[in-house]
Amino acid sequence: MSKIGVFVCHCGENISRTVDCERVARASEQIRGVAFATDYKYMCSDPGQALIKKAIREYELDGVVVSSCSPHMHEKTFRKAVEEAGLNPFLCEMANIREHCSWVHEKEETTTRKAIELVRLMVEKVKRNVALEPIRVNVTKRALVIGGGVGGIQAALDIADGGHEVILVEKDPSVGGHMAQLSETFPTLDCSQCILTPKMVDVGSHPNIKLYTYSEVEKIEGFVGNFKVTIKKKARSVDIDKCTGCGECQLKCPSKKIPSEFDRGLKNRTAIYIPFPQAVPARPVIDREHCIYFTKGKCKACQKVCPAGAIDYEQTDEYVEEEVGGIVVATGFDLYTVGEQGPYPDYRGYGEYGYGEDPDIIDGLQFERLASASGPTGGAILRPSDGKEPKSVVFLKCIGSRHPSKGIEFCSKICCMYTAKHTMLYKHKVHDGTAYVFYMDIRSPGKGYDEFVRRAIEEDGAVYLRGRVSRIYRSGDHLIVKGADTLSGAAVEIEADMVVLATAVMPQPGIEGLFQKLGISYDQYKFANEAHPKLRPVECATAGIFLAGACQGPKDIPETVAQASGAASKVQILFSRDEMLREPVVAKVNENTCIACWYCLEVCPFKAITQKEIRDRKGNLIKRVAEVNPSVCTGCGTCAATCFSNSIDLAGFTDEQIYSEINALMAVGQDLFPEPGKEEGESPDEQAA
Amino acid sequence: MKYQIRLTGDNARLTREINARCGVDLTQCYQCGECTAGCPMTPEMDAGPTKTLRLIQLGMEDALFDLNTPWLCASCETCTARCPNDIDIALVMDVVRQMARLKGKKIPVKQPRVFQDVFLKSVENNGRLYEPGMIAFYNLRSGDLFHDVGLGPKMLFKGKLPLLPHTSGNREKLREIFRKAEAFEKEAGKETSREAHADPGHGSGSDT
Amino acid sequence: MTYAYYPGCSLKGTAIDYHTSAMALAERLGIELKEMEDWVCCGASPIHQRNPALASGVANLLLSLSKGISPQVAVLCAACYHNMKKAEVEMREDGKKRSEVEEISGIAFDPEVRTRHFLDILDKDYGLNALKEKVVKPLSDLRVACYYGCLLSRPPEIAFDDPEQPTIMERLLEAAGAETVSWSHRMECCGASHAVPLTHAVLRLVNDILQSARAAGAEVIACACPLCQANLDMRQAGILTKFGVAHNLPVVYFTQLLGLACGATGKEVMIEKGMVSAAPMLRAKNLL
Amino acid sequence: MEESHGTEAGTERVDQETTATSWEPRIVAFICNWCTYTGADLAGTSRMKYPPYVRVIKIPCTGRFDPLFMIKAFERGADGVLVSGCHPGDCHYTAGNYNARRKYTVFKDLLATLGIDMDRVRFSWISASEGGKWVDTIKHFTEVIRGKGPFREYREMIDVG
Ligand SMILES: Cc1cc2nc3c(=O)[nH]c(=O)nc-3n(C[C@H](O)[C@H](O)[C@H](O)COP(=O)(O)OP(=O)(O)OC[C@H]3O[C@@H](n4cnc5c(N)ncnc54)[C@H](O)[C@@H]3O)c2cc1C
Ligand SMILES: Cc1cc2nc3c(=O)[nH]c(=O)nc-3n(C[C@H](O)[C@H](O)[C@H](O)COP(=O)(O)OP(=O)(O)OC[C@H]3O[C@@H](n4cnc5c(N)ncnc54)[C@H](O)[C@@H]3O)c2cc1C
Ligand code: SF4
Ligand code: SF4
Ligand code: SF4
Ligand code: SF4
Ligand code: SF4
Ligand code: SF4
Ligand code: SF4
Ligand code: SF4
Repeated sequence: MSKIGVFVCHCGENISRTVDCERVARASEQIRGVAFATDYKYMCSDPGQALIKKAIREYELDGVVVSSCSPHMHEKTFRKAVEEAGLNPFLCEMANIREHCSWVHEKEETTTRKAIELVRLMVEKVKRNVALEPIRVNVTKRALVIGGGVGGIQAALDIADGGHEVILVEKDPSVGGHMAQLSETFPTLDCSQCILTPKMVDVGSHPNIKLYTYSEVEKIEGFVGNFKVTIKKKARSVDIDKCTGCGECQLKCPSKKIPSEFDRGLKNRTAIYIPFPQAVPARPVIDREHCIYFTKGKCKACQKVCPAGAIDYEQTDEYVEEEVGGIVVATGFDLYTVGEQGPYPDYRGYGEYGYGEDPDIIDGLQFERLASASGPTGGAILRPSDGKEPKSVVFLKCIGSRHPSKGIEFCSKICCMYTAKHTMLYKHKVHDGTAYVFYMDIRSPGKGYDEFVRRAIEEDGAVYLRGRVSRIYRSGDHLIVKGADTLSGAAVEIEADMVVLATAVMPQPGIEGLFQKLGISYDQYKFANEAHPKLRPVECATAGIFLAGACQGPKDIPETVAQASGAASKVQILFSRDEMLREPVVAKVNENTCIACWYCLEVCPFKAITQKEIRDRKGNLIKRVAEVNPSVCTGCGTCAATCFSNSIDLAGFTDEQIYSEINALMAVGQDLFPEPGKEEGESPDEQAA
Repeated sequence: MKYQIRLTGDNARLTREINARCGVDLTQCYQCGECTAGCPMTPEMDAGPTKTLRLIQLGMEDALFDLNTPWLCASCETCTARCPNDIDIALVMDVVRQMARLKGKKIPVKQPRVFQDVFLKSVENNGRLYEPGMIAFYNLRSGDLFHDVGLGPKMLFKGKLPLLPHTSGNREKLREIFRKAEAFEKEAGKETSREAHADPGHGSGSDT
Repeated sequence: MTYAYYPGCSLKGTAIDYHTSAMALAERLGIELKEMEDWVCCGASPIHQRNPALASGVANLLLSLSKGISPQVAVLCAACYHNMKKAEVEMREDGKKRSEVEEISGIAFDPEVRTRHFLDILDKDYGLNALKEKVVKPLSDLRVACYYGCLLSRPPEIAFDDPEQPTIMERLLEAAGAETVSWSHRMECCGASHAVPLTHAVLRLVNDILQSARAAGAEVIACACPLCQANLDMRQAGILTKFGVAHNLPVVYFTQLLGLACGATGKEVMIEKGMVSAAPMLRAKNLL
Repeated sequence: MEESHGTEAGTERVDQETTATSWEPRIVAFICNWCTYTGADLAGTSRMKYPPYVRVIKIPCTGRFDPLFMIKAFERGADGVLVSGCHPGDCHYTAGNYNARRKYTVFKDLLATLGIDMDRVRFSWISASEGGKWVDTIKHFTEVIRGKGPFREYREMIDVG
């Protein structure tokens, strides 16, 4: 027989104005299993709490129902008080008779009756509550950062500077990401390489950072505080410990006609190559697809010339395992390809612009390379077709973005700004040229951003036309751009020497594979989802995994860096303790009844359930059952509601508890049917009501 | 300025009416101008498709029916194919033409309307198009008596113009379809107009 | 291969050369185009400009005439194709539209029926390789500008090739040995639906198209629509008067060129019907 | 024979129910802790008013909702059942509410064959900031249930069974 205490709060007059609190207390006394009930003006006040503690001791209560405000308001307060009186805090529940009753109903008989019912329901639940212990989890204080763009670099440096080890995994031969490709950056027009290169060098030399370039995450197991990661180090064919980075090999390599990824096809590279001079590590890699030795079996010119004997054709992919406690995902973005054969087959290209077949129609990153002092033209703006200086350049914004019929509805956020930047860079280099911009809106909210765009228009004379372009075609030496200026209502035709398309920011192609390995969710475009768009913007819903940069959605550098530092600090919060405590509202499997149908595995949004093998002492397999990892389970209860054999239940919200609430609810007032548990003795609170 | 916009709660009515008639949502047009940019007829048009859609969005019925734009539209569907919001602008133009006719509006540019009429009359009469008859009739109705007369004899000489109209055994059936379609459109026109007047908002959507 | 053939009004009048050459070509390829009986006019552009429901109703009547021949309806005219295909797709995908149209036309829609442009038939059903085998007189040294105009691939829902960058005509003509030029105006509208009422506007459009084709070095324009052909061909005289530009660029049907390549005579493909004759140029190249 | 007897008895009782002034609609609301519960709290802090016939059972997430709860509630005399959680995409547990929807779609036909009048069941999405929507939903649903009267059919049926 339970001994429950019920404490009815008046909340000054907030409750007692419409609810007869005294009567609620009296009626509660009558409920089977209630050992003590009282009412008081302010339950959460010190005397109120003292009253509860005293009653617990005096009546040896084994459960408490505080009938007052919303649990969101004071559940913590009362559970703490109960704990101080020596009772397990999870044996205390609240009946919400303020927000859900006194405040929303008139002073009527039914209102008090409802309050009594709400108490009764909680009493029935608390009777079935069990003492729960918070879950403790160990924390491995090493972090994994995936992606070595500016986001990943910043996160890695912050965590490393905080004194923790970091594993940084980058799929390309060098860190740097897209920022390394940029010329100068808005809104200050400082040189991208100048501000990024020192950070890249730091990452390469920081004692707390272990850098895996040309590597990918192969497998992830475990949970917050205890991840086990398998990393695939792709065969570089160069022993980077022996290699001095002298570059002799690239000079001699006869396979020279490979479009450089770094220069976005505006320049060629060799089969053995260091992607760009400031690369970290500044070590080459052999692109086996284009290497003559690997494709035809003959050449080895690089090996012959290498003074360090670093070339190793026999190298194979290598797998290493690392244990980490927290993960930062910083895999960045890619640009929408205008060409039909892009990495996003779902998105229709722009046939009306010639699918980017014309060499003088380029994208924003190609323009960055043209404008970059270290780029293929040494920073001179020259059009790709014939190397002439273009006197009229047309910039088209929102290409791919904000274009529902092409499958993309979002705004890419950075292109308004970088297009303004491009017009300035162009004007600073081609004084007698004109930059035209077709725009739908100018989105420049940010410190100094709108001023920047105004400068492009007012000081550098960029001609902004509000409208989209319908068609681009070549006519002799020029490209004819047919657009509209919707402000004047007129169609516009421009003879352009070069056209720059501000194409949409998209996630890295195929990135969902990684997200699935991590068990984090992503949106329809395959951008990673944050736990809450406003209040938890750097965390994933999956504990221990954090986001930095454009993998979450279009972002510029300041935002990427801010988020990266935020993610780093979240990781350090995680690492600030040796073990973590978690609320014990988690699911548990009854191994005796589980029939191994694995439905729960399928529905669990957090991959908290795994298959467990039960073996006898000789090691023979007896059966397989589901097993919940309490450190990963968030307590959503989906599995419990799904299991057909009722073998999985959620602590704090068990089937028994919920059914008892349903039963209790209907027992008051206008009860038509006999209570199923009648023989237990009917409570006389109807008379009281 | 010829027109001023006065926004009352009633302005969305025209959009609703046209939405209902063509099964597209014109509030989706974000006035990007892509349709105008690609339209082959803009040099002759007074407004162009983008502005036409804007007048509809703002409920400016008088201004809309004053436009020559819908009548100059060549039905090439370039706009429809490229609209970022998948709006069938060519169909909107058809619907505006049709509404003008059903509502008895004055047509701002005569020739395309006359051509449409004589063309369809010829088809309705013979089941098949009789070009010489149609052209002659068109010249008469449009008042441009000698339009393209030079081409006629040349084509006759090339054996490209038949001297007598062809008719089809399905002529009666075709006439019946003309009758029914006309009646259907009239009824649909009345209904959508009524609905557009009645419905005050964009549906009161329930999420259950 | 038997198709229910819908010629439409033009092919029996102003575009008799298109009809005749297509028949000659089909015969040589062993494709049977069986004309449907008692067909009526599809109404071209004016019909939906006046009343979209009427256009669909008539199209449904036309589709129903294929019964007894083949559910595959072969069409040569782009305007007919556009009207019929649009109605067909609409009826197949939208149940409400379908019952409306069935009500208006008094005819049940057969969802099996497929409107096919002859280009599509040659490409997909017949195949480029089979066509190559039938070529007896390759169109060597002939630089052709393939003109698609607007209606053949718009809206994208009815297109049988990439709606913005179709290559189907180029592929066919190249299979017959011709050289095709890359030019800017292959998809621009020639304004054919306004050829009569708004001639001045149409002259501007046609002039731009011809200019673009000539600039690309084309010797002849190939098209797949009687309205385009008539417009591009017949308006050259008007352009000379209005803009003082003499284009003198023959405009022929792709079927005429393919017919010649497959061994048909000039007479069989009615090559001399154009206002700007292609005959002298073809003769000079030994293709006639 | 027995069946018709049952029906008659039920009808009698229901007649009393409907004529008696004491009949009040009984609505059970299974609502998620994060969104709708908080939304209902907001209705309270904003002192909005709604009819007092709804009884809330808090669950962590609509994903925890088991259609059997609904059956139980009807069995115990509920006249209407409301299930409410976060808007799609807002779920605190990422996908709990999707799962709830999916399950509901699967079970809908089954529930109907069990004799449950699906008009007495309502799913909705009410976020933590939609106090007004909570109030409207309760008001509206209460009216619907009032209009339908007590859910005698189901109780009769299980009575017979
Ligand atoms: C044309 C253009 C101009 C711009 N100009 C400016 C400017 O002037 N000012 C400004 O503030 N911003 C500018 N930006 C935006 C800026 O480039 C981005 O904000 C920034 O690069 C985002 O950094 P990131 O680290 O999130 O992503 P990225 O730079 O894309 O880096 C991601 C890194 O992750 C790696 N990676 C991807 N997938 C994996 C994987 N599976 N495993 C391991 N590694 C992986 C990639 O190789 C890459 O190195 C511009 C962008 C463009 C396109
Ligand atoms: C009309 C409006 C609508 C908005 N809607 C949205 C929305 O829908 N979504 C959204 O994401 N954002 C919205 N915002 C923006 C949002 O309000 C801000 O982003 C957010 O409040 C910023 O938080 P903060 O802590 O930086 O500043 P604040 O909210 O301004 O807090 C600063 C605090 O510091 C205190 N303080 C100031 N000076 C001192 C001092 N010298 N010593 C001690 N304390 C000091 C102030 O009293 C204040 O409490 C909206 C803003 C406005 C104006
Ligand atoms: S030549 Fe040898 S040492 Fe020099 S960069 Fe190449 S691999 Fe390294
Ligand atoms: S072996 Fe390969 S990488 Fe080395 S030089 Fe030859 S082609 Fe270049
Ligand atoms: S940032 Fe500007 S250019 Fe880029 S998608 Fe948004 S509005 Fe268009
Ligand atoms: S309660 Fe939710 S998170 Fe926990 S195991 Fe079940 S489904 Fe997974
Ligand atoms: S759903 Fe239930 S029975 Fe099936 S595996 Fe999970 S716990 Fe076991
Ligand atoms: S369909 Fe009409 S409005 Fe649209 S582009 Fe063609 S001519 Fe212009
Ligand atoms: S293209 Fe579409 S969205 Fe753009 S202005 Fe035209 S109708 Fe509006
Ligand atoms: S997440 Fe939702 S349905 Fe799941 S708990 Fe939230 S609030 Fe609810």
